[in-house]
Amino acid sequence: MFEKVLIANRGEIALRIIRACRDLGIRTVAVHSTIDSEAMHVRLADESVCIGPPAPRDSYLSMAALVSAASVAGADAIHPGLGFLAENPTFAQVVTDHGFTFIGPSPEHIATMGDKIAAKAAMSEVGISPVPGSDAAVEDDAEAAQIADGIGYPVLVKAAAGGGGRGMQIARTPANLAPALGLARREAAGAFGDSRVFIEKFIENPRHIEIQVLADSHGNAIHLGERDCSIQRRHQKVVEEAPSPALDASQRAGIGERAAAAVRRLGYLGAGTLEFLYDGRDFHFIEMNTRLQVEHPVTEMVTGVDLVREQLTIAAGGELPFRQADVRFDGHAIECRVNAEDARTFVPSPGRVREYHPPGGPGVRVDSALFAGCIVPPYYDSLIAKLVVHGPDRPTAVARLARALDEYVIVGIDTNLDLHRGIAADGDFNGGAYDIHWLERWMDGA
Amino acid sequence: MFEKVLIANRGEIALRIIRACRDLGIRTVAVHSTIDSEAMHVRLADESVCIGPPAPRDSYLSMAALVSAASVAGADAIHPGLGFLAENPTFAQVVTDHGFTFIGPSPEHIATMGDKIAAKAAMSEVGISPVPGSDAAVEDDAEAAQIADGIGYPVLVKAAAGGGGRGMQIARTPANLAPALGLARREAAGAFGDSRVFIEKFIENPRHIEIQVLADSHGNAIHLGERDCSIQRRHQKVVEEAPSPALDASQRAGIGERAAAAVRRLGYLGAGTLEFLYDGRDFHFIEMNTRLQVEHPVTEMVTGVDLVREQLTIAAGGELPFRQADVRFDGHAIECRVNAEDARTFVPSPGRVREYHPPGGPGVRVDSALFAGCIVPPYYDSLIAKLVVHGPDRPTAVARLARALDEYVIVGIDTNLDLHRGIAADGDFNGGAYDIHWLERWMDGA
Amino acid sequence: MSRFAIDEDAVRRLAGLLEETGVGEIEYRDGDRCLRISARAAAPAAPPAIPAAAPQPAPAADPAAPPQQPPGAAEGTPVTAPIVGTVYLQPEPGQPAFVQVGDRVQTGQTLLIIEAMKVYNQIPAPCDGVVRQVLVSSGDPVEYGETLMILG
Amino acid sequence: MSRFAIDEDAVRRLAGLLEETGVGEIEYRDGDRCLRISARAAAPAAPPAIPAAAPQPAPAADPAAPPQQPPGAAEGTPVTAPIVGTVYLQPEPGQPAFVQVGDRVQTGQTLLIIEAMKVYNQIPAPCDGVVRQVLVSSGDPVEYGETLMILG
Repeated sequence: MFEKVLIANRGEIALRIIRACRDLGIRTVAVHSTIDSEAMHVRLADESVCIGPPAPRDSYLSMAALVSAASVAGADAIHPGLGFLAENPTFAQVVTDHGFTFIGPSPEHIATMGDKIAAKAAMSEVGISPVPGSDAAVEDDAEAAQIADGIGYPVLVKAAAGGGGRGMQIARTPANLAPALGLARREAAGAFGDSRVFIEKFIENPRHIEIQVLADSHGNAIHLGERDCSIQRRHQKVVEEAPSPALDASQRAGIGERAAAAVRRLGYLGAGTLEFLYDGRDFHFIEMNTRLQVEHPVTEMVTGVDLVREQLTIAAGGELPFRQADVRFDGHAIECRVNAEDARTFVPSPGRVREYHPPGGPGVRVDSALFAGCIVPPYYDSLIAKLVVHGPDRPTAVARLARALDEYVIVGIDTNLDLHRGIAADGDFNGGAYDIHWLERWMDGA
Repeated sequence: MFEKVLIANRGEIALRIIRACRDLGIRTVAVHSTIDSEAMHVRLADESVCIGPPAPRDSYLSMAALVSAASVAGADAIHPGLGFLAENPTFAQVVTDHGFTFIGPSPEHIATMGDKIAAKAAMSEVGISPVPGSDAAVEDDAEAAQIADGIGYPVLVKAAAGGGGRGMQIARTPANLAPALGLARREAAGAFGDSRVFIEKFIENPRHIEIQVLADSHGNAIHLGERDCSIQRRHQKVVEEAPSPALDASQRAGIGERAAAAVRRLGYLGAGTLEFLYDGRDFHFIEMNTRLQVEHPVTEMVTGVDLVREQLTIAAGGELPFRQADVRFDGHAIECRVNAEDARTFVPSPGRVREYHPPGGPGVRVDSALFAGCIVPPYYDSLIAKLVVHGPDRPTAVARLARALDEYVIVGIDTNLDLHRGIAADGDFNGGAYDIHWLERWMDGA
Repeated sequence: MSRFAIDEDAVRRLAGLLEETGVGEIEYRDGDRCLRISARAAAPAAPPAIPAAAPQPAPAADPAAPPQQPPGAAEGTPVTAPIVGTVYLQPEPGQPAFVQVGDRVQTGQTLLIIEAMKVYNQIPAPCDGVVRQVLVSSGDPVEYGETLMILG
Repeated sequence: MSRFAIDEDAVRRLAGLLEETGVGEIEYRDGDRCLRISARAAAPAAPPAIPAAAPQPAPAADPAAPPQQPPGAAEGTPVTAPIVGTVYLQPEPGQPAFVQVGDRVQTGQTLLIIEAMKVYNQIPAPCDGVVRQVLVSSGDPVEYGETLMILG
């Protein structure tokens, strides 16, 4: 196992990784920008290195600063966390080239999965069906029309380099296709510097179901079941749960085993997530994330598996300490993403946290780098805490969620805790009856 | 199920019960003395009633005030928590006589188990062997000598009405017996107003092992395994864990099933704990607690059973929702009792908590009524928080304990967090090698 | 330019009046002269916000109304509940109340009854005086320490 | 425009009165002149103790020494590290240092090198001056923002 790991991240995810390292007796090196010098991840690490000014480009996104920090601290591995450089294949390569272990998959797998078209092709080869559509970027409008006719309207025009909902346009009829292509290309060029677009079947009211996989270097690849992340706003996940209210054990085993088999055939290493749109019958692959997910704790709560610990074990060349048959799904877990933002307008709300009191008691886990008196800087993601609850069944988990949300006190900055309280009290949510458009409809109606 | 439950207690245990009620949708009534009017259990209950001045005798121990509060609040049941009136059979009777449900066993069972001699007799009848010794109070020194000769020295002379280590004397040889009897009688008369004493075999270096049982009114009685509470100081438990490092699954099943069968034969109702001294071969019954235990969370963490929820279910006449065969023991849990006291001198340290930051992350549960700015009054128990950790195995649980203890911040009052940090780092503790005298030896040597 | 002619005595007197009256600001204007005195802002002594921000108990149902001092309570002697229970102003239903507003009462005279656990506890006047206010009605639940009447 | 004619004595007297009376503000107006004196806001509340009480990182190993201002740093111009890395005071081992204490340097002149990711970054003097202090040695790891030298 590693002696010392540098965590190339900040906030709650840096803390999460520090905790896993401490549980394994691994020394930790936190990196921080000048504004984060008092942050919790700095306080709880064994060592810390200031790597630059607040702007992410000059600190948490600076490969030179991160690798140099690892050198001077004498770390033997770098965990990228999530966000920042976690899915940057160049970073994974640079880390490796400088003699450190990158805690994540190979640069090649990161690169393949980072390109939506390449990812779909790679997954098709290993038995995972993507959303029906073009196999590659569409060259011209005529080819696009032919493909759209083949899969049937409505269709979605998407940027090959896309993400976060940008460069995405719906064409409901043939007449709308040409304008949709033009708009998507323009958005894609502006947002990603890459105007390539492709076409997919538009699935009307799907759920977002994703499968967590783990694969080691000894040929073991397993799945840890699904997470239902359908409660989204503008393609941003807000609430996640496991298991999905829409799946039964045999559906879980079916898609899970296909996902595990796929990563095994790919020779993938580490933790990963295959994301699907589920139309109530079929799972349509949309993308694979080659890193830890924000919502990984719900999987940890129902399986008892510490995903960060397993990432470390795998990266160190170890073998997964369990097999698929050992994985049990126990009870129900729900996570709320607590953001520093206005609960209604979603305007970010950085500032000083004056009072902080997290909830406690049975079935409650809080992952947060907040403390009374800390600063939430305006430079970074607005996610400030993850409230995760577990119960023997979904109704108990939902009741615990409502209870824990009522106990949570964050004073000094605006948060979306009230949005979560509203969701937890909602009848549709209590019934598990939602799709990826539910939250936006609910907010329009509220 | 009940509509509204009054919680006749304060502090973290009141909060624990409020949380279970909220999870079940039951309204809660907190009671409080004047000094507790801002306490967390008051804040988180649906309603609250001030029942008297700070002195426990006039508030939390006042049956009239508690029953009257239940009347004016319109509660249908009273949960006594632990400590205060939780094991007072008169209170259970008064509550019932006034038309409320007492959330606990019958007054008769409470009374029987409250008398150490009667408890041993009752348990003997249902197949649980007490520590060898006199079946009843010893009348005179000659009878005592005869009994002591029969069981063999060393022997322990104990007060029939005893508890907390008072009225207890060791006689290592026949010559010491008469003085030990005299001292124990005098202590017992002074402490309990009852000079009756009995004789037990003194077991040299046992572990304190206790079995958690649950019994409903439909004839179901099950056990939830053991807790090892050997880490004690002056007969006060300090750290508890489940499972015990000294037992294997077949020993667990053996003593557990005997305990469950015993309470089934007794017709016992609710949650209870049978305490044993374990000499490495035999389990010697010492007493039964007819209430929730401080250390109940370790059992909850390894079984996933919410003990307070089941107490409520059983008291409402419901059936346990699982059978013995459904109970699984999963991983390892450890609890630290965090007290407001000097870590070395154990002098209580009431006062205002200026800063409070509980630990978080995977496998960590905190049950505490503290918050930044709250008052720890000098009138009540010094237990202010329970830190409970869970992991897939004991080494992981111990690592998480150390990690969580390092994250815990309580400023403004002294606490025994440093004592716990010392224990968590100790080699004997890490090896699970300790008995009920270990902590005192360790502290003498430290 | 002429110098300010500071009337120190006027400042001191206004400051004294500010203190005495407890107001926040006094502005004194006389022709084109004006003197304004403001109270110092209270020390921030921010009480911990957690309490205020923590979920508050639902508006207490009748049974659990928090003890409150009525307006003007400072002017008389409050009679507070020595035990939680239910108030009765009459010895028995249909009979007249023990006392009414305006009655002169003597120390030890029963003012009302609090029933707790089926026991009727007579609550005596703590001093001689006149009943200024009756703050509870028969059947009201009261907490320990809640003000029941004001004697003056 | 004419200059302000400040009546210092009037200010002092009102400030004395403010202190003496304990009020928050005095405004004195006389014709078109006005003098207003306010009390200073109470000292800010103590900084939260959590930071200080939270488990501190273990005494940073050499690599991670926190950036510190040396005593007397305020007296000169600090030269800080623009990047985390390893310091070298000489162009190559065995050669003399770029500069030594007492040397006069010109803006832009190389003072030392920081190696980061195998790249040797020359750190130039930010201003003309004399090297007052050299706070690092060859081979020392430095953080972003850490003070390397003081020019005076």
